[in-house]
Amino acid sequence: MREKATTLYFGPQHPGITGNMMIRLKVEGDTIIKATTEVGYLHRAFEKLQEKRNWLQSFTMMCRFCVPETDPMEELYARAVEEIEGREVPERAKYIRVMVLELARLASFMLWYGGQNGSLGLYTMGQWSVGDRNYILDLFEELTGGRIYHMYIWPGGVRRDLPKGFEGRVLKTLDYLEKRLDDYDDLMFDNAIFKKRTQGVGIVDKATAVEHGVVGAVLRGCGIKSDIRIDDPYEVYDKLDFIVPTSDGADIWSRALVRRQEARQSIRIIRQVIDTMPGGSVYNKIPNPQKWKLPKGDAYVRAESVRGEVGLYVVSDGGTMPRRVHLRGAAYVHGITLLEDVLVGENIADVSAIMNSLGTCPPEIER
Amino acid sequence: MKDIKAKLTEKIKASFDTVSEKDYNGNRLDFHVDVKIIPQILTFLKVNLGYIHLSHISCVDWLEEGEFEIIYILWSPVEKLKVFVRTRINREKPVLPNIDMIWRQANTYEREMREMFGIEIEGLEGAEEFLLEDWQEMPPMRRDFQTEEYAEKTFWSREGREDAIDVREEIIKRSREEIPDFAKKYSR
Amino acid sequence: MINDKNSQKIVDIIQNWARKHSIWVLAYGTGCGAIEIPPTMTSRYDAERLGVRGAATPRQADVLLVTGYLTTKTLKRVIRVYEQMQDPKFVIGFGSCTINGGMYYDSYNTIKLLDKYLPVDVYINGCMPRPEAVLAGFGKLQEIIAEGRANGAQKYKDNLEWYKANQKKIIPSLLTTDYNW
Amino acid sequence: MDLLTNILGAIATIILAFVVGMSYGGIVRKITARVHNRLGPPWYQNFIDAYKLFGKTTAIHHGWMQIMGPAFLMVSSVVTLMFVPVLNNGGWFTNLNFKGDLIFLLYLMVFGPLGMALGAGQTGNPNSAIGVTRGLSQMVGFEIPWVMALVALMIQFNTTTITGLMDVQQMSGTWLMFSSPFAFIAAVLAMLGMFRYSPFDIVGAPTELASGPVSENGGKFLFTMMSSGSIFSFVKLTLYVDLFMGGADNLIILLIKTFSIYMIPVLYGIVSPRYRTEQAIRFFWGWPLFFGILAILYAAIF
Repeated sequence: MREKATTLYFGPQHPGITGNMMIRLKVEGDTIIKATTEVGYLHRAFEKLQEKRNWLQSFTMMCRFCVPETDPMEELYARAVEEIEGREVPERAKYIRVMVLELARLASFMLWYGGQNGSLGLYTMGQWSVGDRNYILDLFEELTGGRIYHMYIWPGGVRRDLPKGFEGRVLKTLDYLEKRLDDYDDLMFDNAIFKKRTQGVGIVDKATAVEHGVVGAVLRGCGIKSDIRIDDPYEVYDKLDFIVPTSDGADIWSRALVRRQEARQSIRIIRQVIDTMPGGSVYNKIPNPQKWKLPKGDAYVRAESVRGEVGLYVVSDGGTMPRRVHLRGAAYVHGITLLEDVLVGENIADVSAIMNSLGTCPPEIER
Repeated sequence: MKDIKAKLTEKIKASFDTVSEKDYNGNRLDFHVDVKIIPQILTFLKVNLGYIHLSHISCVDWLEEGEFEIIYILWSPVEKLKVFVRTRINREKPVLPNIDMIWRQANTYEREMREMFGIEIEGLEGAEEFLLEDWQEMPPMRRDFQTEEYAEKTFWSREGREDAIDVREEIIKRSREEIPDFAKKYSR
Repeated sequence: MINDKNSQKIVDIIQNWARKHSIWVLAYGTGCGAIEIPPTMTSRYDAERLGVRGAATPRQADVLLVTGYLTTKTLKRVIRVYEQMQDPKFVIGFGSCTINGGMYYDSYNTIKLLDKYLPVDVYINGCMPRPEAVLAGFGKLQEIIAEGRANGAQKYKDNLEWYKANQKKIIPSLLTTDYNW
Repeated sequence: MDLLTNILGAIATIILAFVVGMSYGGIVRKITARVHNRLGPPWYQNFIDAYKLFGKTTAIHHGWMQIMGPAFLMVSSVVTLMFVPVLNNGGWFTNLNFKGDLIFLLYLMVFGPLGMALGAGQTGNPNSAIGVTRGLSQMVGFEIPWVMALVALMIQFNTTTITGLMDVQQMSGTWLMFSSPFAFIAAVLAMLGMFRYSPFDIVGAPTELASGPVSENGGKFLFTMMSSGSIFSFVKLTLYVDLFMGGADNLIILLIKTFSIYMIPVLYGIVSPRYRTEQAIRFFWGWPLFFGILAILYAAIF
């Protein structure tokens, strides 16, 4: 006799869901036969609000698009505005931007370490890595005044120069984190059960990846070498030396391996940036924000976040307010159509792990 | 980069008549096309020219001109070029062809566009509601939807908001005040 | 013979003490404030030493932590969740956007005043509140629980019609079940 | 009065099991916290939690079977406790154990989870139903090596009573974990599953099933489950100490022995992710089963 399919509501109130969204699962026994996502629980209408704010006011909304990693959004907005206006950015500001971006990436990786392992029941890792993440947030706090929302990279440069001795403290934190990353390896990648749980689960192969427009670590996890920092370099990434790791497994395990490498590459980039940072000013002054008008035009800029490519499309109609600001997060692709397709045929036990591995971030989807 | 762009323009122009292009600095090239050939030109770009990555679909409401502008942004990992395919449709009766058979993820963009701008997409599958629930007003991302009015009408706001307008004057007033002795060493 | 009133008082004091030291927070990240909850629970801030710990389902939880803005879509679920929780239950509003809408004051999809829809016991200010602020908020909640002033759930029952009317104003499809649990 | 002593002794046993089980739970939370680099709750946190849960209202339930579920659990834990000798030479904690034999105990130990399964099924929450099926399949996994270990002991020493096995250890002076090592290994591996710490916490996995069978149970239901769980863990620990570690002459030794054996699943759990259901069963039908068979062969030959 054919088993009757049950409908299982995964979320929005569920400890295993990343953020606030819902997946309606049709299950037969433990196997999922159909998954339907339902989003919109976090729709704050940012893009509408930004049309009603002036250029500097709408900048403050950018960092709130996706909380785990806020700086790429700020940087995108700053870069889009600079591209429309043709504003120059001092060289030193670009280096500082890269440093902040990579620190944010590292902080986001720490959160991912916790989430990925927490979804598989290894809570110790989350406690360690989220605890260690505080050291990076301390640096942010010293630099920008905020732990999560920095509002530091703004049009024309960065808001202020590095405090005295900041580079030394960054290097010290990096040394500590590098040691800790080895500890994480012992707990996570040397763990037979972790390997058993992740290998062969949540497969996104090359054909699916191209069909769905997959980006970021998920794409690199299936063997395609793609990174916006190399392909479409921004800021000073073309002057830095780092490698783009890839892996062939196309499952959660190989994505984890890719991310493990990337965290180390971030540390390497920050060290290089500190070594080669030029002097000079960090900020080209913008006019009075109340009267600041941008010329008519539009710009589409992209950056590589932890979850993958993030794009921002900004349109100016020549006024003091943006005509349209439209963000395209990596989760916009990964979190809906790809997730729905990947979940079919998987075990219910792996839903949370797959979501974490694909980098589903609902605030980025819904904006 | 220059000859890549020239070659691409040539190929596009050879296959489609009503296309005008605009060149930008850097790796960006815009094509203005008619809405009818959108699926054909996107398929052509994807299959024949290697623009396999659909990076973005955006919609801009030009209320004054009575038109919606739809922008498809494609990326070729080989030629490292961003191609914008832009089209304009009538704002009164907006209809757009469906392209989610070319790229699966376009489905999400289109569902959002249908909900946020009220654009009808031909043959689009997926639930009617995407981000909103029980929405009864006009599609909210249209320019003529007044979000502040709607918010005031629907939600209460905390008392005390009204005097927020006077903050600037208050700051100016206070800046003229005498600084207390204990605070002098902290002020510049 | 012990006076009934007095013995009730003593029981109340002990119970409030236990409630104060055992706060189970529902794992529901309703908004972006959820990003500061993991640091609060982990090594540096360690809320578990105060008896604060996560609960997986509404039936087991004591505290509903509304972490940030509530969209109308989420509000419907939050109300369902709140009504499923068992007495005594408390609500903490987390972040500026629950207090007065914060930066979303003119958004068409987020509510501005949480206390019109749910009885809030403690508000934590800030965008985003630091983990210290979150701990201070829990401290304040413990204080008012110990004093027996955390009576939000009672308020909700007493003014149910008012709350329901407010909720229905923005959620047309709210299920009109009776509040009986 | 023989009867009075018996009744008082039974009550004392239950209180002892409750207090020890709950404190162990608190200490485990503390130890876990220290591995996590943090301070952790006080060791008596579980008592506060239990008292608070007891004080919560239960305004709704999903039929009487849901009430019976936790009751079944509690009854099974207490009855099992009655049949396990706490100390070597009786005294206050003699209870019914002179009659108790191992085979009866084996049945008793699955009685509670089955009752719980009925209760969880009544709540109508799909998470509960899935959790219950997972729990029962996992039980099928670890019961086999566990039963094999016990059967090996019975064959080896020609007795089916716990007191008999304890007497054997007292006479010879060697613990059974040395005189029948394979049975001990099989039993310890089965114990990993029995305690439901990671990697075998698949029943109530929060990120998968939102706490599984207990999802719809709060307040007094949860209190009953929590206390019966504490009593049951004490029962299991005492049983292990009785069977393999020569029992205990007084309470202090009992505490030391039970605590040290409790640390095996706890510490293993802290550093392990969770298995999937079929992986867990495959684990139990691998090495533990092998050691169980080895134990029976060893017992049959020697």
